[in-house]
Amino acid sequence: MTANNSEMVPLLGVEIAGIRMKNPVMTASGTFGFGEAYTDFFELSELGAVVIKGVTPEPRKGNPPPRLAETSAGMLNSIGLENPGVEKVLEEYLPSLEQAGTPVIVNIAGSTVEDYCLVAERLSASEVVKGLEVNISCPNVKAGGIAFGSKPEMAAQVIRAVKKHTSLPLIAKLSPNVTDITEMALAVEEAGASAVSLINTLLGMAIDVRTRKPKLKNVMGGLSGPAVRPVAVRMVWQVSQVLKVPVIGMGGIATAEDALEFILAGATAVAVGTGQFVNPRCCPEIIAGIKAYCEENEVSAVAELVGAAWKEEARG
Amino acid sequence: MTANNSEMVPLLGVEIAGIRMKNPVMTASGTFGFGEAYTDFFELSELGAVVIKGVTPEPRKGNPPPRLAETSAGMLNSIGLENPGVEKVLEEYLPSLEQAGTPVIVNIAGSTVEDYCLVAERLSASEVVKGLEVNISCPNVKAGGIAFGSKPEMAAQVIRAVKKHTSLPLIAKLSPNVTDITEMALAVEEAGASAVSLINTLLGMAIDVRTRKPKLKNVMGGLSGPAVRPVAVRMVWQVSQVLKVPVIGMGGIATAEDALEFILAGATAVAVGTGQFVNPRCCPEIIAGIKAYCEENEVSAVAELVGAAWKEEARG
Amino acid sequence: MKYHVPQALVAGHEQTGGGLFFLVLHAPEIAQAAVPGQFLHIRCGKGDDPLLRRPISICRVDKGKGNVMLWYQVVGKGTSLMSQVRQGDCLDIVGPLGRGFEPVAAGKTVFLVGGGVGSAPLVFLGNELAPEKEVVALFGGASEGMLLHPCLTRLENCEYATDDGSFGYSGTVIGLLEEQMKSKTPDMIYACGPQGMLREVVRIAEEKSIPLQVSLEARMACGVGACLGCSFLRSKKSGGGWARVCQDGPVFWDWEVAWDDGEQQ
Amino acid sequence: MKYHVPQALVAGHEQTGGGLFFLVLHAPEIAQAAVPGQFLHIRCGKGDDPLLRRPISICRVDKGKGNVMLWYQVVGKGTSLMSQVRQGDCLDIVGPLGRGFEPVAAGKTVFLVGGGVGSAPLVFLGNELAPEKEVVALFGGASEGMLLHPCLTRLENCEYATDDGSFGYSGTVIGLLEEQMKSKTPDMIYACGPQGMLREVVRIAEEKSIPLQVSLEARMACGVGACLGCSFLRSKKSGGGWARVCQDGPVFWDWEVAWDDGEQQ
Ligand SMILES: Cc1cc2nc3c(=O)[nH]c(=O)nc-3n(C[C@H](O)[C@H](O)[C@H](O)COP(=O)(O)OP(=O)(O)OC[C@H]3O[C@@H](n4cnc5c(N)ncnc54)[C@H](O)[C@@H]3O)c2cc1C
Ligand SMILES: Cc1cc2nc3c(=O)[nH]c(=O)nc-3n(C[C@H](O)[C@H](O)[C@H](O)COP(=O)(O)OP(=O)(O)OC[C@H]3O[C@@H](n4cnc5c(N)ncnc54)[C@H](O)[C@@H]3O)c2cc1C
Ligand SMILES: Cc1cc2nc3c(=O)[nH]c(=O)nc-3n(C[C@H](O)[C@H](O)[C@H](O)COP(=O)(O)O)c2cc1C
Ligand SMILES: Cc1cc2nc3c(=O)[nH]c(=O)nc-3n(C[C@H](O)[C@H](O)[C@H](O)COP(=O)(O)O)c2cc1C
Ligand code: FES
Ligand code: FES
Repeated sequence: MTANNSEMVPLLGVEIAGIRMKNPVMTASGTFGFGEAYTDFFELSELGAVVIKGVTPEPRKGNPPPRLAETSAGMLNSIGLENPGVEKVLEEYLPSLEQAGTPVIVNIAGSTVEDYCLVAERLSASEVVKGLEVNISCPNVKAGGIAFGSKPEMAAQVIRAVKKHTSLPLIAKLSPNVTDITEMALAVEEAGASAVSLINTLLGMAIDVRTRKPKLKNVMGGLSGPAVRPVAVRMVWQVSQVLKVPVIGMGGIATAEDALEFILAGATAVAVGTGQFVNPRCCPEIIAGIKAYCEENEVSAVAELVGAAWKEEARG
Repeated sequence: MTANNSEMVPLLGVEIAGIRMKNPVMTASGTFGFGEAYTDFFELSELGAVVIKGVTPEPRKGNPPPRLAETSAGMLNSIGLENPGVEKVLEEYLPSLEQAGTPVIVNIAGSTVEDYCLVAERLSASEVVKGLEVNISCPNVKAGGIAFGSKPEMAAQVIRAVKKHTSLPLIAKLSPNVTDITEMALAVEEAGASAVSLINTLLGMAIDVRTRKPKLKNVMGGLSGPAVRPVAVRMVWQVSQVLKVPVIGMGGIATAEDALEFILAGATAVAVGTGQFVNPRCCPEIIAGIKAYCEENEVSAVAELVGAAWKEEARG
Repeated sequence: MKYHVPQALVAGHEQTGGGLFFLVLHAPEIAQAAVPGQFLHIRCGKGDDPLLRRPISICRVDKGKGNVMLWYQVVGKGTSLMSQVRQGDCLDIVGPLGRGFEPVAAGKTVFLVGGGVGSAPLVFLGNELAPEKEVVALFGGASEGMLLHPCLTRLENCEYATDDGSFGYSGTVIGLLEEQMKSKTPDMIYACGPQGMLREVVRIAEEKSIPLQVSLEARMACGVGACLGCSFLRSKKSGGGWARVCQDGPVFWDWEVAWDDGEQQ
Repeated sequence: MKYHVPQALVAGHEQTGGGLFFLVLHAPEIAQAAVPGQFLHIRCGKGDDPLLRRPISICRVDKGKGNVMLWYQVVGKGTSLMSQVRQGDCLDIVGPLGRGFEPVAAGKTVFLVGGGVGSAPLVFLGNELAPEKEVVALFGGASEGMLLHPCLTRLENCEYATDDGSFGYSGTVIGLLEEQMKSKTPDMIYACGPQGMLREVVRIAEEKSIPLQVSLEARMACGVGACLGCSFLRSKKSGGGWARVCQDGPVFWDWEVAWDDGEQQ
């Protein structure tokens, strides 16, 4: 049922860290390549923003195969930040994104604080890049990632250092593998992050009972997909109530209903990762579904829905 | 293919905290009532052990409904330790378990250290009880549970205190909602736990986009079922390599293959929770499946499989 | 005795109206053991999603043929998958579960008040009571297509109400009940349907001091009393505390339920 | 161009032997665009489990009817669900994906060496090459029931090998290949099948300096080059580093693959 007595078109636009997005749907880093993989299925310009694969100073080979295992309603990956390095990304990939028609956000990673700073500084030279998502939560690299992501002081230290090397807005991408996610979020906000992304993958593993070996060559990997959604929604709910900066929600989003669940829990924008693998038209379908929901429920702007579930809860 | 040149019958028995079990399959606390619910489907005596619902000093009403929500390959519960209190359990439920033909383990809980001690002391009076599983990880009670489960010192404190009030073996049931599960496990081992149970539920939530309210009246709840299995296997893998005491593995076990995954990861025994709801004959089928696996692979005792995956890994 | 039948043959499956299906399962032990008000717990998919079984009331049994019949509505993932099984397929079921309706102690006339698919368990009950009692079935639905045809209910004395007036009494089944009560006062009422409807029936039964049993619904995990997930609050009169819909119910006396407690949803 | 066809009609589905199925899907755009060696990415279930699509090579196309044909083996959850779809049902598919076989530059004689269901993509290739080349198909299987019948391959010149000798050459397809090579040396070999078999073909092709292309397999998530999950190591000769089976392959020249790297599984 559309509101048939009005011609209202809901406003889907949101703003994250000063980045204007025409709708709240972005891609999750590492699941969309450098923006080229899904162009046969929809236009990049339909997206709220595009977030590309994690970039490090030098090229990284990543982990040996097998790098994937399927689990119940989820998947494990141990890609290990394979990427061609920041210089090649600047030369080869970013120019082609100039005409994307949507803000480009680059996910950055490293093994040391210096790595992060270096990548951030180099990327700031590009006109194309509108924001940096600082991945302090990759479960698949031994040094760096996971340690930065599990200690509030270290997370804050990365954000503070990177901030000195760029004027681009910083989005801190947090790991869910912590006792208290709000503590982590408050630490990076305090350190100057303009937004937080929640959640990166849960640390998991699977064993092949036939071979008696881990299914991933790297033993452990990151769990993503619908299986993790309840954990992600919970963290967005917790964090969005204590932060002043906006939250980007992700983890198992595959439908408009899933996306709305995150928005109602407090996410200003959402990102789609594993869902994209299952349905290559996942993002445009979610955008259309959010619009339809707003129309049906006479919501004039999607921004009104952000955190509506806990705002309601607080009212009693 | 059964090894047709031998008449070998694999030994399924294991020992946990001095408790002899005829096979490694037990029930997960809170998913099997007080042992009465599934008697039409199989005999309790078929089980390695039966673990009954969490018991507190006084009767507890639990949380208001709705207490359940289904998620992708998982479920959220917010039962909140509803139970009739230790006295009634002693009078009404334990006597009928005397003839169970399998060791009875009681899960104990409380809001204060004294609560745990009191329940432990009272239960020690029963001949029927062979061990106590100390639930320091319930996500569904505000005081107690979760705090004890997320700080190593507090977890250790509970175990140490309870140990003074009982000579029954103590199994510490740990929460997965922590940054470093090995730290928690080492703390309770050091404090005197004879085994650890891994994992209790992951803290999660779900929102109904129609009503814009959390699906659980209690807002957050515990995520269980196949969705969490990769996280549970990972924790069993990590913990079993650093502890001297045995690990009981649980989290999403529904088939013999799942159970074997945990055993290969380092669990000496396994427990079945949510899987039981889906298939009421889950436990006996798992036991039969483990036996068949041993026969097919000429494994003479299931104990040989415990941690085989990391032992192999260590060999190279 | 509860049975797990991992491969119950689908002996028949037909659509009775928009989104409503009548399903015939071959499960002789369950058909033998079932009493009206009990339900089956059904695994709708093959993988881990949807994970949990779905409770569906038994609508009729044919003990001779060993068949159990269900009438259900497609409302989500599980029931939608269920609607896709075909004659000759199998379904994994557990049952019969729960406490059924209690027989009428005294009196001759019984009213069955069913809203939507809530009529399903009352059909079974009506068929059992019919030889001895005067059974008046009052079934309501949104429109004609949402009602279960007499050739499937096998009930002789059945009045229908539709919200849109497309069949029978024009209005809700509560309107129909009030209408009928003008001419006849039953000795007992059995009701099943949406919460709002049940509350109305409770009000009417209380006014006239007619004994009433209702069949309740709740989200379930185990369906056998093990998980305490399906609890609702008992009335003070019945001792307070929680009751499990799956094991202590789904059928309760109206006075057992704390209808107006704030903690109840 | 890649297409997402959420509702491709199942125009035919038959079992060709133990656990093997031949599936005909109506998807005109894909049938038009596909080249031999490419694959479809198929959603096997309806819920979130199994979650990921399954890659299956295109075995034949009928551009006129707009049909794409697959030959697949039931090995687990996904393929088992797939085997249950019936004519008239729909499947959610994406395709055609990947880099197909490259045409033979020179020479007349082409050998296709297929092990088990690995024969599937070679059937498509053989049909495309047949008008111009002399195509000799060598397909192996465990027993007669595991082979694809000529009435489905539509290949004229096809030799079979079975491990149990129940049909054709008694032994592996490698044995059959060596046998055939005694009388004839192909100008090009295309191979698909288990890793062990492929290594043998590589050895033979290298010995005789015959150009060889192989179709590889890997667990996939995206199937379109986005996730870097299906990587394998390139040979030093081809520049080293990782290649993606889904996008850079599944077809590679034998010399592009680092067959013996320790990091490769
Ligand atoms: C004892 C009992 C007997 C029942 N008998 C019948 C019957 O005879 N015929 C019939 O059509 N239905 C019956 N139901 C309701 C039926 O169980 C639900 O419609 C079904 O579980 C929905 O599953 P789904 O996957 O299709 O929907 P979901 O996708 O799980 O949910 C869709 C919507 O239905 C609601 N819902 C889901 N499960 C339940 C539930 N167990 N109770 C109440 N609401 C629910 C959800 O909150 C949601 O709004 C009965 C329920 C109970 C508890
Ligand atoms: C490019 C490509 C083309 C293929 N073409 C065909 C074909 O034409 N016919 C056919 O029958 N099969 C083909 N396969 C293999 C097919 O994809 C797998 O058999 C299928 O994905 C198994 O899914 P499942 O859910 O049934 O098994 P699962 O339950 O997922 O696994 C069962 C077993 O199969 C293995 N397996 C699963 N997926 C793959 C995979 N993608 N590659 C290798 N092993 C796997 C698992 O490790 C496990 O041992 C192809 C694979 C690729 C990569
Ligand atoms: C294959 C794969 C690769 C990923 N690579 C990255 C990455 O490079 N940087 C990053 O911050 N997150 C990465 N992620 C995490 C996702 O961006 C996302 O946070 C996570 O997968 C949860 O969302 P989902 O359930 O929608 O996939 C990766 C996830 C997957 C599945
Ligand atoms: C409904 C329900 C109630 C539970 N109650 C308890 C409890 O009382 N004490 C406890 O230690 N764990 C409790 N648990 C956790 C389980 O024992 C188990 O650790 C968890 O569910 C993971 O296993 P599973 O995925 O097999 O269910 C409960 C779980 C469920 C689903
Ligand atoms: S559903 Fe488990 S107690 Fe009722
Ligand atoms: S499967 Fe994703 S890159 Fe190949």
